[in-house]
Formats: sequence, C-alpha cells, structure tokens
Amino acid sequence: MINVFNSLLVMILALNLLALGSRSILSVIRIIAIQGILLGILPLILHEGLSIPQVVASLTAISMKGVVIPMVMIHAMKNIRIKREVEPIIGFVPSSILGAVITGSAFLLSNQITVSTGGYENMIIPAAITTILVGFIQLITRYKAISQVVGYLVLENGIYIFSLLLIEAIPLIVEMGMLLDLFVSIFIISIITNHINNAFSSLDTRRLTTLKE
Amino acid sequence: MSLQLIIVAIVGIALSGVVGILLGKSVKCKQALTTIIVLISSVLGLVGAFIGLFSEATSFKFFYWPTIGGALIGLDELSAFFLIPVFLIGGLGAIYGMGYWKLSEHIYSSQKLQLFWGFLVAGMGLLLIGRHVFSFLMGWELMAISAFILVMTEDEEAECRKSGLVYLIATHISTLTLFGFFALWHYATGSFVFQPIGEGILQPGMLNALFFLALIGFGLKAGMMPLHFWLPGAHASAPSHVSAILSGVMLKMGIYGLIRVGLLLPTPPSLWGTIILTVGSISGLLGVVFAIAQHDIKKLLAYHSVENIGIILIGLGIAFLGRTYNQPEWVALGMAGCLLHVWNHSLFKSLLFFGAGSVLHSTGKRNLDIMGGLGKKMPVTALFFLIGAIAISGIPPLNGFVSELFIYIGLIRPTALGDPHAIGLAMTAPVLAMIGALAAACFVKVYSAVFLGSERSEDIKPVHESPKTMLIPMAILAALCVAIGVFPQYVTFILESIIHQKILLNIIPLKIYSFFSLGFVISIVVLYIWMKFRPKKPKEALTWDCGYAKPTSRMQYTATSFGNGFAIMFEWILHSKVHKTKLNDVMPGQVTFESHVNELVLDRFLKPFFRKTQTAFSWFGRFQQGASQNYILYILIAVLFLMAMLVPYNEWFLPFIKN
Amino acid sequence: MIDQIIHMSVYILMPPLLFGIMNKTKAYLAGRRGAPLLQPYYDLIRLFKKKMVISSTTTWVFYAGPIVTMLAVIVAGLLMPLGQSHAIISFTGDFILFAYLFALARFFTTIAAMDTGSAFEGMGVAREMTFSAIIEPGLFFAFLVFVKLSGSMSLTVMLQRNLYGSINQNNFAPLVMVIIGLSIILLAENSRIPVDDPNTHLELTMIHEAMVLDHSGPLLGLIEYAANVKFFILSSLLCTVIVPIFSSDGWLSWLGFLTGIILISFMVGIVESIMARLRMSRVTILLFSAFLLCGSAVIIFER
Amino acid sequence: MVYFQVIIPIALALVALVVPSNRIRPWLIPITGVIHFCLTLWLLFNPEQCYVNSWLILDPVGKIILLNVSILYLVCSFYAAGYLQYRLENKNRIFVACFVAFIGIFTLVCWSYNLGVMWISIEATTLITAPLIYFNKSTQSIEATWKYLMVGSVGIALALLGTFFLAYSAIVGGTDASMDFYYLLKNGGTLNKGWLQAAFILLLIGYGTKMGLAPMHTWKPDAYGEAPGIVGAILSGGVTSGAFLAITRIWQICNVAGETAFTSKILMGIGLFSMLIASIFMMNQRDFKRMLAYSSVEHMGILIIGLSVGTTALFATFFHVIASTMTKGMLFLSSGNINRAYVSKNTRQVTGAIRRLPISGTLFLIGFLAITGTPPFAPFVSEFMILIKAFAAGHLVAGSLYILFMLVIFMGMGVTVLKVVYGKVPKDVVDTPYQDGILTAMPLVAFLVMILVLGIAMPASLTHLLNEAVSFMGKPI
Repeated sequence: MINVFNSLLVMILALNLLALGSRSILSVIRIIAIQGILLGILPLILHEGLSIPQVVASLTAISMKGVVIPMVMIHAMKNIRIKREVEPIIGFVPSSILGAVITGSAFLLSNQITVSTGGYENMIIPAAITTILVGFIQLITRYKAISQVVGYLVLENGIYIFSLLLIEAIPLIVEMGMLLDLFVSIFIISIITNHINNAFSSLDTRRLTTLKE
Repeated sequence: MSLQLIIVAIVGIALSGVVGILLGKSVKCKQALTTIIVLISSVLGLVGAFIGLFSEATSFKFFYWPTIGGALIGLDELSAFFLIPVFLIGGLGAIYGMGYWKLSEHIYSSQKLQLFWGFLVAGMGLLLIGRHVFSFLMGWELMAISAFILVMTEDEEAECRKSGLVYLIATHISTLTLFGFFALWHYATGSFVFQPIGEGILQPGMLNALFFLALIGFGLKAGMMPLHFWLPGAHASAPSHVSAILSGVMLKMGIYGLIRVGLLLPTPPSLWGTIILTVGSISGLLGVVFAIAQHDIKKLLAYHSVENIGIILIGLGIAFLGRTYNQPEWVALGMAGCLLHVWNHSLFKSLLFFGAGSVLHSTGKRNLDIMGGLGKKMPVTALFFLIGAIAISGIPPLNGFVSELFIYIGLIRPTALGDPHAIGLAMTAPVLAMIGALAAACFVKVYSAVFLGSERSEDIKPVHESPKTMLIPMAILAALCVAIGVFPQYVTFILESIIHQKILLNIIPLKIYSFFSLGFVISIVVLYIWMKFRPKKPKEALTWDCGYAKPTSRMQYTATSFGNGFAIMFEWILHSKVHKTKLNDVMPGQVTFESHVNELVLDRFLKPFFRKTQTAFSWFGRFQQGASQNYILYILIAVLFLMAMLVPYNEWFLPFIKN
Repeated sequence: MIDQIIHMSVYILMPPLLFGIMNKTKAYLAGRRGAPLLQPYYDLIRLFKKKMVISSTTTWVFYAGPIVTMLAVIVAGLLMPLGQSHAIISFTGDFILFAYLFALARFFTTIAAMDTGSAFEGMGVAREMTFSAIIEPGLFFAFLVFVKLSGSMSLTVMLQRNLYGSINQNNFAPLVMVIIGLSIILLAENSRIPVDDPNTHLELTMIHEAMVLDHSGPLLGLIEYAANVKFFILSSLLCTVIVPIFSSDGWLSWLGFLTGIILISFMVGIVESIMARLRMSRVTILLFSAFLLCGSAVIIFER
Repeated sequence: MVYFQVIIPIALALVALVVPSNRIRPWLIPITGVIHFCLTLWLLFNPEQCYVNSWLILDPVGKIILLNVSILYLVCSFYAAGYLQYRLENKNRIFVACFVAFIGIFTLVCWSYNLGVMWISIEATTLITAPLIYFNKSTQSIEATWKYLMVGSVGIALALLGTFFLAYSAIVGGTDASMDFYYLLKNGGTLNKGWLQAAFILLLIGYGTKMGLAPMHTWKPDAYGEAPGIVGAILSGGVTSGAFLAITRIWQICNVAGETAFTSKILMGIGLFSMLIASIFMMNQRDFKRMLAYSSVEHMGILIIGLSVGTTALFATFFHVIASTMTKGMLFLSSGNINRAYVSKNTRQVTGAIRRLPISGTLFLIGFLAITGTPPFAPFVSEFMILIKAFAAGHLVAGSLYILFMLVIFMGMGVTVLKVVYGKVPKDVVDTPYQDGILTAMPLVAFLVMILVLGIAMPASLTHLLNEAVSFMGKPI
C-alpha cells in the first residue's frame, strides 16, 4: 500500500515541476486540477479501514480541488480576452530547475528532522515542503494575476499534504471549513481578477503598482 | 490645609476656560467671568503656597490609578516656592489677556486661548505637587501640550507653524527622555514614588545615567544651551502674555525638575556640578550675545530667557559642588541665588513680555529698527518696561541685582576662604560680570530703540496707550521688582526656610544694602523734582544736529547699528548674514542693507541633519514599490530566516567538518 | 567721627581739583599757561546757575539720566576707602555693588543720551556699551586678585590690607599686571586719551562727550561732577593699591593718599599730552589686553 | 449564547442582501452593533455562560478581545450609518452585508478553543473584509484589495501549516495529535521542541501577516489608504486584535512548554523591527491615511514587544490592545471625515482641517497626541507601562530602542499631522458638501471620552478583567 502512496506522491511532485515548466495558463490549471484529484485520493489509501467522514472529506476535497476550483478559474479565464501566456519573471527552465533543486534539498533536509515512528512521514514531510515552496516560486515569479492564484493553490495543496499526517486529529467540520474557505477565497480572488481585467484590460500585476512609497 | 487650597485652585483654573465654553456664543461677559474664576483660584493658590512655604512637607494618596501605589501628590517648601510664580503670572496674565486678546477682536481663538491658558497653569501646578511618576508626567504633558496649542494660536502664519512644530518635537524629546529617566528610576529603585536614594545604594554608572537623562530632559524644557533651539521661535510667535508665562514660568519647571532630581539623588560627583556650571555660563553668555543680534523684540526677550536660565544654572552648579565638597555655605548661597533668580526672572521677564505685548498691540510691529519715540505716546508702558529692563540687567536697586549678588558671593567666597576647589567658581564670576554688562547694553538698545528718540518709520502710527487691563498687571509686577530689590531681607527668610540654613543674612548684611538702596531711590526722586521744577524754565529746541540742514528721524542710530560693535566682537559665533546693495558710483541711488543671524543649533545643525535623515529614509522606499510578488517574497524570507534559527548547526554540520 | 568728616569733605570737594591739575599739566606740556587750577569749580558753579536748553524729542528720561548717574557714582564712592581711612559703608561683597553702581550710572547716561534721538549720541552710547562689556569682567578679575590676597570680600579690607607685607616673588608679577590693567581701566572708564578724547570737537570721534552733547546747564553740571567723582574714585582705588603707606597715623596716611592721587592725575595729564587717541578697533584690543592681564593674574594666583 | 452572537449578525447580513433601499439598509449596522454589544455585556455578567463545549469557550483573554471589538463595532456602526448616507451614489448592499456579517464571524474567533476553528474564522474575517476595502470601486481600491487578498491569504496559509505543525508536534511528542487549545495547553510539556518552535514561527508569521507586523505589513498601507476610514478602523482595531489573540494562544502554549526564552527573543526582534519599519516609512509620509497604517504597524510592534517581555507586561499589553484600538478608531474615523471634506488624502492639498472641520480636525490632532503616548490619554499608560516593564525585565537596550523609535515616529507623524490640521483652508475645499454631522462626529467624541476615562481613572471592573486575563495567561496548567 505504502508503495502506491509513495508513487502517488512522486507523481504529485512531478506535476509540481510540470506546472513550473508549462507555458500556457490553461494547461497549468489542468495540471493543478489533476494534482488536486490525486491529493483527494491519498487519504483513502493512507487508511485501510474506511470511515464515512474520511470518505466524505476526501470526496469533497477531490470535487473542490479537482473540479470546482479549476472550473471557477477557467471560467474566469473564459470571459477574459487575454493572451494565455504565463509570463514568468525568471524563465521556465530555470524555475523548473529551481523546483528540482528544492525537491532534492527538501528530501535531504527531512532526513535530519526527527520524525515519529510511522513510515509515511519520511515521504510526506518532504513532499509537503517541496509543494509549498513550489507554490511560493509560482507566487513570486509570475506576473499574471491568475497564475499567482495558481501558485496559491499549489501552496494550499502542500499544506493539505502535510495535513495527511494528522488525519484523525482534524475533525470533519474543520476540514470542511478549510475547504470552504479555500473555495471562497479562490472565488473572491477570481472576482477581483475579473475587476482587474475590466479596470486595466489586462491581468498583468505590473499594472498594479500605483500604490507605493 | 495648604495642599487642599492648592488643589482647589488648580481645579478651578483648569475649569475656568470650560465655563466660558459652556456659556455659549450669546454671553458677552464670559471672558471676564473666566478671568475672574482664574483670579479667585490663583489667589487661593497663592495663599495655599505661602502657607506651604512655612509649614512642613505634606503628602497623601490621591485618586485611584492602575497598578501603582504610594503618595501621588504632596507639597513641600520647594513646590510651594515654585507654585507662587505659577499662580501669580497665571492670574496676572489672565487679566492682561482680557485686554490683549479681546474676545470681540479674536472670536475664533480667544476662547481656545483661555481654555488652554487654564490647562497650562493647572498642568504646571499638578507637576509641582506631583510626588509620583504618573501625576508628574500628567502635569508635565498637560503643560507641554497646552503650551503647544497656545503657541499655535496664530497658525495662519507659516512662521508660527514652523516654530510650533519645532516646539512640539522638542518637548516630546524631553518627555521621552523623562520616560527613559523614570523607567530607569523604576528599574533602579523599584518604585514610582519620588523618594531620595540613600548613599551607596546604586552604582556610579547608574547614577550618572539618571543624572544625564534628567539633565537632557529637564534642560530641554528649561532651554539651556545647546538645547534651547526651540525657545526663540516658540516664544516669539506666541501671543505676548503666553510668551510671558512660557518664558517666565514654564522654563522654570525644567529648573524645578533638576533641583528635585538633585534632592532625590545621593551626593553628586564633582562632574555634575562642573557640567551644570559650564552649561550655565555658556547659556548665559551665548544667550545674551544672540539676544543682542536680534531685531525682533520678542525673539530678543526669548534669548534673554536663555541667558537668565544660564545664571540660574550657575547658582545651581554652585549648590551641586557645595554638596560634593560638603560645604553647606556654598549650597546655601548657590540655592539662594538660583531660587531667588527663578522668582525674579519670572517677575521681570513677564513684565518685559507684557511691555513688548503692549507695543505689539498698539503698533502691530515686532521689528526694533522701525520703532522709536513710543515713550511719549505710551509713557506708562515705557516706565514699566524701563523698570523691567533695569531689573533684568541685574542693576541695583532692583531685584535682579539681589539674586546675582548671592550668586557672585557664592562664586567668590570660596576664593576668599582659600578653598582648594575655588578656581572654577572664581573664574565664573567675570563671565557673570560680562553677561551683566552685555545684558545692560542689550536693554539700553531695546529701550532706546523702542521708546526713545522718534519714530524711525511712518507705518507705526497711530499709537495708543494700552488699556488698564494690560497696565495693571505690569504695574503689579514692576512694584514687586522694586520691592524685592529694595527690601531683599524679607525674601531671604523664605529662601532660608527652603534651604534650611539661617546663614544668608550673616554672610551678607542685606539690611545695610536695603537701607542704602532705599535712601538712593528717595534721593533720586527728590533731586528729580528739584531739577524738574526749578524756577528757570528750560527752553525747547531741536536736538543738536551738528549743523546738518535737514535732519530726519531715519538718521537716528538704529538697533542694528547699535549692536554692530558686538556683532563684530562675537562674529566667530554669530555668523551674521548681511545682504546689501553694492555702492558702485559716486551718487548711489536707493541702497538697502539687511542683516540677520541664524539660530545657532536649529538652523546650523538640526535642520540639515533632519533633512539628511529624511533623504536617507526615503531611500528605503524602493523596498515597497507595489509589486505583490516582492511582498510575498518578504514573507518567504522572514519564514526561512526564522527557520534558519532552528537549525542545530553543530550536530548537523560538525560531522562533515570533523572528517 | 572727625575722620568721617574729613573723609567726606575730601571726597565731595576734591574731585574737580584733579581735573584742574590734569588740565594744568597738559597746558604746561603744551607750553601754555592754561586755566587756573580751580577752573573746574567755577565751571560747575556757572553751569548750575545756567538755564537749560532741552531737545523737543526728549522725555523725563533725559532729566533722570544725569541725576541717577551722579547719585550712583557718589554712592559707589561711599564704598571706596581713601588711603587708610575706612569707607563710609562696607560689607561683604560691596565691591560687587560698587561695580554694578557704575553699571547703573552707565545705563542712565546712555539712555538719557539715546533720548535725544541724535545719531552722534547713539554712536557714543554704542561705543561706551561695547567697551564696558570688556571693562567690567576685567575689573572683576582685578578684584578677584585682591580677594585672594586679602581673604576678604569688602573693599576696605581688600584694598587696605598691607599688600606689600605679603608680597613675594610669586605674587609680585601678578600684582604688577593687575596694576597695569587697573590703570588702563581707569583711563577707559573716565574716557581719557588714548581711549577717548575729552576735549575734541569732532563728535564722530568721541564717546563720553558725544553722549552728553545735548545736556546743558545743571544737568551738564551733574554729569561733569559725576565724571570728576568717578575719576577720583578710580584713581583712589589705584592709589590705595600702589602707594606704600606704612604709617597707621591718620595725618600721614592722608598726606600719602593725597600726594598719590595728585601724582596719578599728573601721570594721566602727561599721558594725555604725549599720546594720541587710538583707533576704535585698536581701543578694543587695548581693553582686551587689560582684561587678559587681570585674568592671567587671577589664574597665576589661584593655581 | 455564542450561537446567537454568531447567527444574528449573519442572519441580518442576509436581510441586508434583500433590503432594497440604499438609504434604509445602512441602519442594519447600528442594530447589529447594539444587539451584539448587549449580548457581550450579558456574557460579562453571566460568566457561567462562557463555556459551551470543549470547542467554544470564552476565556478571560477572549473576553477582553470580544469586549474591545464589540465596543469598537458599536461606535463605528453608528458612524457607518452616517457615512453611508454621504455615499449613496454607489451601492452599499455588499458593503452592509459584509460589515454586518463581520462581527458575527469575529465573535467566533474570540470563542473558538479549537485552533482549526480559530484559523477558519480568522480566514473568514479576511475574506469578509475584502469587499469592504473594495467599496470605493476605484482602480486603486482594486489594487489594494488584490494585495490584501494575496498577501493575507499566503500568510494565513502559513498559519494553517503552523497549526498542523503544532498538532504534529504532539504526535512526535508521544501524545495523540489534536488542535484543541486546552488539550495542547495541558500536554504542553510533552510537545516536541523542534516542531513546536517551527509551529510558533509559522503561526507568528501567519497571524503576524494579519496583524501587520513588519516585514509582512506590506498590504497594510495600501488597504488602509484606499479603504473608507470606517473600514480602516474595523481592520486596525478588530481583525488585528483577533490575530493578536491567536498569537497569544500559541505564546501561551510555548510558555507552558518552557519555550519562553526562545519566543521572547523572536517576538522582541519582530516587534522592534516593526517599530523600525514604521518609523522609517512615517518619516516623510505625505498621505495621512498611509501614515495611520504605519502607525498601526508600530502599535502591533508594541503589542508584540509587550508579549515578549512576558507575564509582567501582560496587563499593560492587553490594556494597550484596548487603548490603541479606541485611539486608532478615533484617528481613522476623523481621517475619513477629513478625506471626505477635502477629497484628497495628501498633505499638499489638505491643510487647515481644524478650521474646515472643527470637530474632526481637533480630534485628529488629539488622536495623534494620544497615540504617541501623551498623558492623560490611555495609550500613555499602556506604552509607558510596557516600557517600564521592559526595563524592569532587563531589556535595557530594547527599551532604549523603543524610546528612540517612538521619538522618530512622533517626528514623522507630527510633521504630517500638523500640516493637515493647521494652516489656511484651500479655497476650493470650502464648499465641498461634507460637514461634521451628529452621526459622523459623535462617535469620535465617544472614543475621546473612552480614552480619557481609561487614561485618567480606569474602571475597577476593567482592571479586574485584565488581571483575570493576566493570571490566566500566566498560570501553568
């Protein structure tokens, strides 16, 4: 079982790098959607005895991260007539190399960190850290507003990966609430993105620098 | 009893302005009503203070305060002594204000002025009876802030706004320094209450830190050089009776603070006294030098406050050294001079500002070079101003001389007794003499430029004598100046009750002095009458003009030309800026000459420094240029930085280093 | 009692005589016969008889000036011992009062002068005040030396204590410096050559005379008399310091004192006839040198 | 009871969505404010109601924050009603709904004893306040909202990660994972040090972003600058104190786990850094609303410093939460009025406010004096006490820096404020429509009265409340 789990995680990490590397925003969003779905599956593998709350939780996660949120974003993209380039500050190749480096170092680092007996941890923790940092990379090195949102999603995914460590500690309501918050925030952000497009006729955050010292 | 009276007085004065506001627009007499409330309460306060001068110290708890204990307010001779000028000038200034800042003439500001006048006086009263950090700071800030509002009365003038800002910043620096002082005090003594520290409890380093914090904090408020930079501007741009109370009374709160701290701290090292003495001499000398260079009558008076603070500090320095070398006589003489000069200065400086105020009120001008001949148009003001001028120059038989006499004797007596430490004190005496001479020169200049001769410019007519409400306070102050000058021995009792030594009269036989000065005054009057009313009536004529055909009033010696000699003598510190048109041909047409002197500290050091700081800070703006990516990057950096603190470097990397 | 009477009469009557002596000396050195010795007295009497001419710009200050000046100078003189005869009044710190009474006199002379609104008087006042700012501290330095020597703070004791008894090689030099300083101060305070020219007729160059241009009649008389008394006081100060009087016998001491003071006025007369007036800027330097002489004397003593 | 406190505002928010009239709708806000305040008072007088279940407990600390925000909200609500009457030109449906719902969600922040729930509700406050910032619908306000959302969401995400770390530290420590605050407090000793410290850092950064501690403060000047003054008041008084509450929670856990030295080091660093940044950017600040934002950064720094000094300074710190909230409210509301009257927030155009708007101008000046620690106003007591305690705890250098920064900030702020308040009124703003009305001026006066009363004679009941909180924070469980 653990092998399946680990291979899924590896796929997720690969998707990270793919997302860093890919050129068109739509494809990035699709990649993130797939990543979301995989994330949703993980808890089901993690525990043999399936309990109703967990099933509910992971189903919601799959639907949210995999379907609803990407739909929202794509919809936001749909009625915005802009060129679908990602426009990174640093190029695709360097950023994907950076991602790879981060991944490696995260794994190195995680060997140093004390972990409790279990087995999943030594895979989960580096994966989580990696995904979070990849999210940061996308947040920091992308000009397009929408791709920053993508970065935020990746960040959230990383945190979700970490939350697998304490699956029984998180009550269902809390998990639901978190997903709801995520959804609402993405929703509002997309609305704002819309407004940005209407106001500036572009999603380039370089336009959003009038407020400064 | 006395304390209760004073509390009543403080509350009354604080509320006086509120009453006026509550009365609303319709009531006409509310200014008078407010003034009457102030008067009644200040009379109560004076009574209380005089009782307090001769009764032993009282202190008791006051209203509830979070997380503190001990006595909040109290009264001892020192506080009572300083309370007297507060209430005196507070009352007289209120009367003066009625005439000077009429409600009918300044509808917008006169209410505000009276309100904050009350707050100012109340604040000073509170800080004087405060025996606890909080009540003290409360009074202190109430005073400082209401003073700021009062300075800002005429805020349409950019000049006024500038000086108000400088004042506000200066006073806040002193407040924060006091925060530091009291925090350190609490750290050292573990208490918020003003209780003397015993000998040898604290380390010398801690004591020095405390002393220097106090010196800066209180020195800023007292306006000692080089911390006087806020003073000339603020005192010049405030309404005159406000300037009077600011430099007559408020500066003394700094002195009070220094004296109080001196009483709280154990025996000082000789360093402290020496520093106070030096600072005092510098303030005195430079204060008067800069005063001579001024053209603006109120700026000039303000610089004279710096000078007098210097004289007061010299007295205080003697007292500090006296404590260091365990010489009760020095302490007695020094404190006597210091305290008496505090009173005297508050009397004659307020008198002079009132006088300048009447001149301003009738001419609307502050520039000395265009005035002249007002002595004939406003004789009463002229007389009072002359008395103030003689007094501030420390010339007998007026009060300024008495306090300076104490200080002189304090400075010179050690030499007479052959004390080993006398040299420093002795060398200060001629400095004081020089200060006196310069002050006299400066006031000859002011008095003659304003009141003597004839108008130097047409646009200061018409001139009228000030109303009674402005003259009466001046009369009272002038009378007090003469009284203290002629009968100093009665004041001496008060001083002795504060310094707890009955030696002043044994050292200086003031009775003889008083007798002779009285005789002197009388003989002046007699001789004057004889001269004035001798049978041969004098013949009127023009001033002797050396046969020049058409003498005009603009040929008179102006204040500037008067001060020129000094300006040359002290050019090394004054750096006066002169703008004049070149005389190129034989028959030059219109020529102009204009000279002014920049403020020593403010214009030459602080302002450039402030600008540099601003530019340096604006450099950091580049880190906040509106790119959300960067902002997120900052967050990441913060996380990584803090996380890096967790890394146990030794156990991770030492292995690699080892092998 | 008898001493007091002599003291007062000498003090009140003698001053004008010194001016007579000075003028006589100058006249002889200039090869003239000169006015009689008692001429100053006649002048005073004449002035007091005269009628006044008052400038129309003046106020009461113009009257008060000469009066206060004269009274102040006279009271100052009461603090000054003449030779071995004690001062009329003397108490601790009276020399401070002494100096400040001169300041008072100066104050009123100057404002009375400014009252006329004349440019020349203004000049005179400005110069007078400027120089006084240097003279006063110099005077205090000189007094400090005597305080240190005598250990007392009242003029009588300070000056009369037999200085030469206590003189030795390390306080001789300072004493000489102080005496030089004092003599410069004497010349400056009484506005004699080389500081000021008492009998020039070019207003621009004068100090004291310029200040009293507009005074006439009794007022001028008061001023003149005050000037005489001032000269008398300061020279008696110098005299008491310089002239060696060992005898405690009243008559001898008086004799010594009078000869001394007359000699001083001779000297001044001689100085006036052999020297020219200095430029104003030079005057400042001269006064500063006096100031520095006295100051360094104090330092040498106090170390 | 808590349910009422949460549900009623949300219900009223739904009502607001359906009410048609732009003119009537704003009056829902005062209604909410009054109801909520009454409920809060009722809670204070019936302490037995403060325990619902292991998730929802109102402990003394929560009480203070709740009371604080409830009062702030009450006063602001009346102002909001008045303010919206001046802004009828643009629709206030969303604004009112969010404004009303905000207090309900915030109540949950104070009640929640489960760190997960707390995180959810704080995130929710972020989201609910975003439309408020966007109210002016200008391009600048869009930009401000965007930055507020992005920076805020990233920060809050880190806070979530921190929460997980905390729970995980329990697992590593040997007990079973939980997000229950009380549980973690009980087993504080057993938590794993490394993970706990990491959790502390992440939570500090995360909630610090919402508090606006430097260097996570960057959204603050933009948001406060572009949002209406009323929103600034709510943000700087409400949201920040909620985040501060969260930080006190984690501080308490670390305290029990014996990590006090570590936390106090980091907190002192961040607090001083915030003050430094504030003083740098306030120095020549022409925009008085951005200036207020930086001043808020400064005061967050002061709170954090107070927390780092530790138990002795907690009283002053909690008092400072209240004092600064009230003063900030006064400043933001008055700045809003001035902004409205001058149609500018740049000191080049805005001068002589004290003549143009006697009440707002005066109170703006007083607010400046109060916030910079001038007696007799409340912030003086708190700031001075924090300083005293810092010295007493031996932080001599930190204390001196604190004074220095306060001085620089005073200079910077003073220059700007004096420009705004004094001087001549420009010709073109004399006849702008806005004048101080009852609803827009009285709230300021109410704040003034509060900070005066708190500064001169603090009511014993409040002292009691604060002491309770201090003892609760201090006592080891």
